[in-house]
Amino acid sequence: MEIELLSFGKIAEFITIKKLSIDGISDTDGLKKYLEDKFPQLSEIKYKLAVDKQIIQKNRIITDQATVAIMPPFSGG
Amino acid sequence: MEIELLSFGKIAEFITIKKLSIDGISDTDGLKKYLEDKFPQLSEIKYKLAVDKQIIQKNRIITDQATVAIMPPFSGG
Amino acid sequence: MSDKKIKNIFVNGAISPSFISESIAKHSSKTEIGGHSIFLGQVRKDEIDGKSVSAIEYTAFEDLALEKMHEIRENIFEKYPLSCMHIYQSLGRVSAGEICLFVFTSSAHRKPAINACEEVVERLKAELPIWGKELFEDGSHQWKENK
Amino acid sequence: MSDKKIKNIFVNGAISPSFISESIAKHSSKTEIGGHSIFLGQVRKDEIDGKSVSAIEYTAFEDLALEKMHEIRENIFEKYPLSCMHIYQSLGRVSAGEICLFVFTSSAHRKPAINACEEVVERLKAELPIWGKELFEDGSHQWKENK
Repeated sequence: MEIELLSFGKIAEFITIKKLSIDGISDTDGLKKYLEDKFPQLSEIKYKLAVDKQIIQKNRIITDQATVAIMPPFSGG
Repeated sequence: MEIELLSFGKIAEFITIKKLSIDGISDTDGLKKYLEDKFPQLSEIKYKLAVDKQIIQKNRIITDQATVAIMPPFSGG
Repeated sequence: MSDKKIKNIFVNGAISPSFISESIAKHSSKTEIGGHSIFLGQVRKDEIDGKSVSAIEYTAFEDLALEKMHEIRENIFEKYPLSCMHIYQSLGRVSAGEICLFVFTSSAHRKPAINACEEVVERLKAELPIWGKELFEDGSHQWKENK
Repeated sequence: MSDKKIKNIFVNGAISPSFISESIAKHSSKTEIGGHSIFLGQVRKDEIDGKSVSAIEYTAFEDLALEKMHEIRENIFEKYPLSCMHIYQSLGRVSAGEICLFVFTSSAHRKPAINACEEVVERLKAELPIWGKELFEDGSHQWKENK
């Protein structure tokens, strides 16, 4: 399946790809493992995913053409 | 003894005198009773005295030439 | 950080928005500040028995109010790590919709500024000998009461 | 009182003191208001390992941030009897000493404005996908962390 990737803050410094073609992954837990393998720096920091603008608190299915945002801790204000 | 009177807020509408010559009164409790007799409206409202810019919480001696402020509840801000 | 001399807090009439923005702008050189908390009191056009408040006229026992404010200022600076604190209260006539009180606190992190600002507003209203006379459109009045 | 449409909160670069005073001035016709509470975030010139922060560059996941802010706004209007609430957050570069956040709440009596303002600031910092990049004078940077 194809997903669109959005990276923010310090994560955007090492995850610069905008698209991902992956097979055998169907949920956010699987995607996290995949991303942490591919980008080892990610496993060293706190981050959250948002799938189609929904912030993920627990594991969730990902469907083809989803937009997944990878977000480090917020620091607005 | 002679005391200077300062009246504020709604109290200034009915106590307009600036000086008081009184005898036989030596403390704020005595002065309050005197003022409430002389100005019956005063006994119907909440007020505080300040003697020489000290707000009075309990009875206190008044000396000649003191300045006594008669203050209704504050409503600044 | 506290000033030993007694500062004046009273201004004649309403506090203008441009005065507030100038106060804010003056803090751009204080680069240790991370948060400002501001409270503004605005005169309400309250309706009481069918009559509207058109303005409040403020009077104060000025000497005593400034001494009390000085004491509050010293307490607040002891209690919170503030960079700055500025307080302005109107005297005289302030029309409905205009600003009559401006409390402005600043600190490196937000919490002290926010907590100090709120505490100053509460103490100022409770402890400063200031009186507001609510003037109605028909020329009558009543004395404001703080809740 | 809440708006159904999603409002923008983002402004490009620093928030100017004159913008703040214009916002305040616009409320003089809302004569049911008795108190305004304002929080301003200012960029601190922090020193870290001998280097000074000269500016913060803000980025956001804008769509999600505006949706989240809309949700917070609705919650706050349900919880407090507010007349108004205005929120502005800078994106892009804001120099040390400049204003990057402006939260402005108004109510008839002071408590709702004060409590709502504080709650909005806390929730905005915790829940909105916004990131600050602290730029040092030597060209290096680090990512800001909220406490």
